[in-house]
Amino acid sequence: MAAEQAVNLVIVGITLGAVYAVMALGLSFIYGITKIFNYAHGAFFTWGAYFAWMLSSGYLHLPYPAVVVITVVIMFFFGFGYEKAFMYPLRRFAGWDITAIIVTLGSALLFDNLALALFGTRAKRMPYLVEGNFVVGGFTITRHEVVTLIIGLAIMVLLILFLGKVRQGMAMKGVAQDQTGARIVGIPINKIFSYTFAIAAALAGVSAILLAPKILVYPTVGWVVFIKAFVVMVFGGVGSIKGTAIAAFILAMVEAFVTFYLGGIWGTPIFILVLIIMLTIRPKGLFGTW
Amino acid sequence: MLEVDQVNACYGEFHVLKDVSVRVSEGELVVIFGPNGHGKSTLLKTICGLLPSVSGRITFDGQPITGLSAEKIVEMGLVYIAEDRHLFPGMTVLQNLKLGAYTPHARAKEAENLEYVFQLFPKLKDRLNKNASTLSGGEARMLAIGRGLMSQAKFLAIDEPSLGLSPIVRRDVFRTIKEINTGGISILLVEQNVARIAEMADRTYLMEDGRIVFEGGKDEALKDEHVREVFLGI
Amino acid sequence: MVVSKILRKNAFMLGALLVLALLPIALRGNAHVLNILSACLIWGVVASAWDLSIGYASVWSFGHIAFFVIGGYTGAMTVMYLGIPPEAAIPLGGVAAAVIGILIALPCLRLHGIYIAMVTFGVHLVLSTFILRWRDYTFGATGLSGFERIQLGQYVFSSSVPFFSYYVIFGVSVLLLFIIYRVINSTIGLAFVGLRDSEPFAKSLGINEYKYKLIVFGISAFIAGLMGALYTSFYGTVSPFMLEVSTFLMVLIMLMLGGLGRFPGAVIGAFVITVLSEALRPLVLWRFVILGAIVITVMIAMPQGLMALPQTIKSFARRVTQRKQIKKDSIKTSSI
Amino acid sequence: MKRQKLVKLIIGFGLVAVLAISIPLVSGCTSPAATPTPEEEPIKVGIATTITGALADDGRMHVRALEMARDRINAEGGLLGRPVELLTADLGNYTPTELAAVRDTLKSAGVDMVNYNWAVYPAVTDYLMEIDSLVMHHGWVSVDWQEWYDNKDSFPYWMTLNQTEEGYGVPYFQALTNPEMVTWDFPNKKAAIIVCDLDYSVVQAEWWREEAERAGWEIVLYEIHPVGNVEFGAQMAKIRQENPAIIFMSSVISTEVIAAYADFLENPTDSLFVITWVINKPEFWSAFGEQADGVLGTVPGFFMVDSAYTGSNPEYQTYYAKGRAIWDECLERYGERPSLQTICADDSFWVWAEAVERVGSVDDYDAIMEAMFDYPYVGATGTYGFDRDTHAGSYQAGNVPLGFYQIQGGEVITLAVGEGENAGKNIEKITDFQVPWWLE
Repeated sequence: MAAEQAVNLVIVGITLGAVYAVMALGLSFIYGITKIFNYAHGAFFTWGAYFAWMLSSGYLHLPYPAVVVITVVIMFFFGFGYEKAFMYPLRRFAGWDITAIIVTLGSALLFDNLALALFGTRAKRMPYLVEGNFVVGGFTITRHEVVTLIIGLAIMVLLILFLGKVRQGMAMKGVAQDQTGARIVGIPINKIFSYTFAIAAALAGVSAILLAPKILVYPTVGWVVFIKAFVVMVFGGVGSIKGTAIAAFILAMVEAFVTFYLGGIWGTPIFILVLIIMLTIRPKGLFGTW
Repeated sequence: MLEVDQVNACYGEFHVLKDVSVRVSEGELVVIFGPNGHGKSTLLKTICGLLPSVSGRITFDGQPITGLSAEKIVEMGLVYIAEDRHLFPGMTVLQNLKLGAYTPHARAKEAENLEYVFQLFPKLKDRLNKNASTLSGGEARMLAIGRGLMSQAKFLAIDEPSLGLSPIVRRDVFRTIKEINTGGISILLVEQNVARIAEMADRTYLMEDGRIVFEGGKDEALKDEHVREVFLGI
Repeated sequence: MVVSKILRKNAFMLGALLVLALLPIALRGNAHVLNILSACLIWGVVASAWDLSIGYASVWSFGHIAFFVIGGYTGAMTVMYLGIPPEAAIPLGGVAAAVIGILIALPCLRLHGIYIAMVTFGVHLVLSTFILRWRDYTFGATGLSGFERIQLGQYVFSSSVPFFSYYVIFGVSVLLLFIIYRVINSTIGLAFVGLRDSEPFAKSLGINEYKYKLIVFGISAFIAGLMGALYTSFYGTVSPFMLEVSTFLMVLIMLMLGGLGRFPGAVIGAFVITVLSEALRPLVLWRFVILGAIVITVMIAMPQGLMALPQTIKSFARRVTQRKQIKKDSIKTSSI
Repeated sequence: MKRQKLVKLIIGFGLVAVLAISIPLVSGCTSPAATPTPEEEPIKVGIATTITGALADDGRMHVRALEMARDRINAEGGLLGRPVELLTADLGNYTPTELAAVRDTLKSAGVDMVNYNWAVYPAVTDYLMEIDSLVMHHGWVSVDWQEWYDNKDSFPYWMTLNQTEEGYGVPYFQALTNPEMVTWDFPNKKAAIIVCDLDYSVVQAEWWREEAERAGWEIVLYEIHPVGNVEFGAQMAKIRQENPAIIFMSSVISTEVIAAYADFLENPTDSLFVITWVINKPEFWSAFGEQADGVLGTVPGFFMVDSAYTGSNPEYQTYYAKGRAIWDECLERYGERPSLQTICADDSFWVWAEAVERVGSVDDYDAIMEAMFDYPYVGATGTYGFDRDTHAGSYQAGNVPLGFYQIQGGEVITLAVGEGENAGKNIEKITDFQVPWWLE
């Protein structure tokens, strides 16, 4: 019996970890490459969830694969447009990175409340990606959790390949490491910035699709995930995919086990305590690079 | 090949470049001297599109490039090699070189250019998979120049290549620059160190307080009294 | 001579102070408006204290709303359980916040930027757990209320006695803003700015980074905590609702809208945001949508914040005239 | 140099002046423009409720009740011949600034009565008392009421419809294990309790738990989670391991209950899923549709939503007729079923309106209250006889019936109604219990 309990908890931890990691990677991407701390990332998640909801159980009732694809595409353009509309105009001035922070704060306020005004406070439910369970030995694992894990890991692998092998990805890494250097070799910074936001928003959309069936869709849902993603990003070290993934799994496991043994109320405090201990040992997170 | 005509530029609220006109013909190696902080680097950055100019005209290969973005200018073959190098510290030497060939134009000739860079700097070939941050000053300088060449450069704008290098390394660097130039790439070089480079230059300019105060052909600079006074203390 | 010089040098601030001092009389004690003004002042001081940390010392603390709430709870609880007179409880709130601030600064000493933000935000996240768990004393989510208020003769310090209370808040705010102003212009302030602008250089001058980090945490947490206690006493209630993201977001927006490191920008930001958010109240659900849109628009139009407005205009004008001058000159020279 | 300072000065003065001018303009929005003649001067009813924030749905349900009541009374010629006017003030997220704004706007508008739902936040009580007009509070949360009770000497004009919170954990457990109501053989005597960290929910859970333990049940999980928590993976892991016969979720926040139930549905155990207050909220059933079938819940007050009352109790028939009328009107007018909030708000309005009619004045608060004490009011949720000490229409599940519900076919069906101290033991059965679909 104890084994089943442990396995269940590990599964909870791993699936949550995969989602946090995807979300944190987006945040880390934006911060690492553009040096903007994007407060609106929670709002990206919220809107990704609302788009998915509108396409699925809300209005259009499309088949799920279509929902996933369309949501990701919408979020990609959402992020792209967001950068073009709100971040790009700021960049004519020196010290724009600080201004950008307040614009992201303002847009978090705007987008959260837009969702509230349009859809109300009432929480919306999203169907699971796939219904049903696998029964392996004595353990029951839901299909949704398996899919979540696969998608999460696939995204991480794809990102590592993208940044390491693909020219555009390497260019992004280049911008992260030295913006002037990137301009010297002819990397179009403005485009890279836009695509960075676009990819990050698409990642937020993916994590919304994966997590929303569990934690619902409501106007402030993004903040719950945003704060966790923030902790994960810092814990793993900004810019390190490996670090983010490990941090996400560690923290999600800690949370699952603490909630189980000590109660849900201690989840956050222990989460933070682990982070502080970690940062005292390694001030730049597990694998901070950028 | 490059014509800078009456260019003015400001750094914040400081008026740095004042009616600067510079000309580089095809295949030439032109050197701009001048004391530190008198606008030489600003001129190169303005030419390469990293800083906007306030007025004036810059043409490259017969096409106006004033106000174009840095990436378009690189695409045309005008490549800037910065004084503080701006390498990608977290990437390997090879990755740095590959990113040098970012523009579509350069990508087509990537293998060819890589070959050329290794031929010029055989040392880089040994360090291919080392992180750029681990290179010594001279190696980093070589990598910066090599990365510039990877951009399929027709024209290099090099900012103080000798800065912070030991005399021996410095000589190596200068020799390589000359070699590149003889290979058919025009070069505009900014330097404080007159004595050595002036011998190699086809033409020289002297810049003081944001203005061009002297222009001369091969070997003329070292004979000019004002230049000698300023730089050699004679 | 000296007096007139001081007057001239601080004309803006003195003028603003005079108007703020006379407003209640002009408004004939309109309770609603006076309470809004009091809220403006309180948030103005909190935002300024926060600015001391973020704007001047460039220590990205995200714990200031937590310090504010800690001050509030300390103030209320010392009055309720220890029987301390409410006047004394208010500075005690500041002391408690400063102690927590310095404690949390310790693990932050070796950290930078966003890592400090996370650790300090940790305090914010954990605080509500402690308040809820310590139910016997804090009454959990219900919050505390009904504790003794400051009383001066027949006047009670409370939002239901707006005229008197406004002047109390005005006095405390002016005093604290003056202290912040002095800190900014003291050697401590200069050290902050030095560390912000060029850490290696500041270190070479013998400025001890750790020491100043502790000082900045201490001072700004003290002021935030004190204002928290004052706020709690003024409104007669404190609860974990204050720790919701919305408060954090609004105060951070006030601070940044005014302009980072541009005293008294944060105060102006607090006035603008508080008044705007009251003015937009009739819009109900669309209120914060519009507020967010205004913030974005203002920042895109004036990226340096409200406080830099005169400067932005001036430098813009200067750049234009400079450009014109350059163009004129080059035409002249080229025609020669 | 001098000119610059002057410019600064002018900008400074200008800025502050603009602010100073804009504030009165803002507050001007709420004050009426013209003064009508005394006989047709409207009676102002203030509504203190949550229009925005996490509890906005409750606020909407609250305001709807009063809008319907206002239109009904105005169509009949008004109250004492004067039209009734509503003034809604938003409690939002209960920040002190918002509370002060509610108080200041309602006070300056000179409302004759303040209608207030509930906040689990006693500070609201403090602020409403300062308005100095009669407060009609429709209850269920003892902290709000307790705050008034502790200060009753300084402010007597507070009336609470229901003060029943502590009563309903015990009868709820009793009803669940009452074979007359729940016709299902419990596979074990284990219960898991998930509690939201709000006093209101914690108190209920404590009473429920005590009663369960008294009846020899084993509590395999007693988990208090932070307010607003939406991740229940770890709790469900434990539940899946223990497989208890009852999962009791004590939370007033619909989002939490929906999230927990959604997680439960992913891999249901052999348990009854039992909730409290949220069962009456359209938020809950609209999120699940048919999937919500089988969930059990309870709400104090006679609240027949989807099922008709077919019993013999004549009092209940009166309640039902009244409740049904509001229900139909709400559905027709707003296209949505009411929640208990709506029905109770309606009752709290008419208690007051009836007393005002009896007295013939809106501002003689003492007389109005005397009228309430003297004449019990028969409403849609029960009969309210106000107590002179507690000022409560029903006290600790006393005279107001308690309803036990199950969602069947996507509708909230009343299984049984009970009353008094043995509300859970001595019940009147209304509808048959259905074994939830996941147990079949």
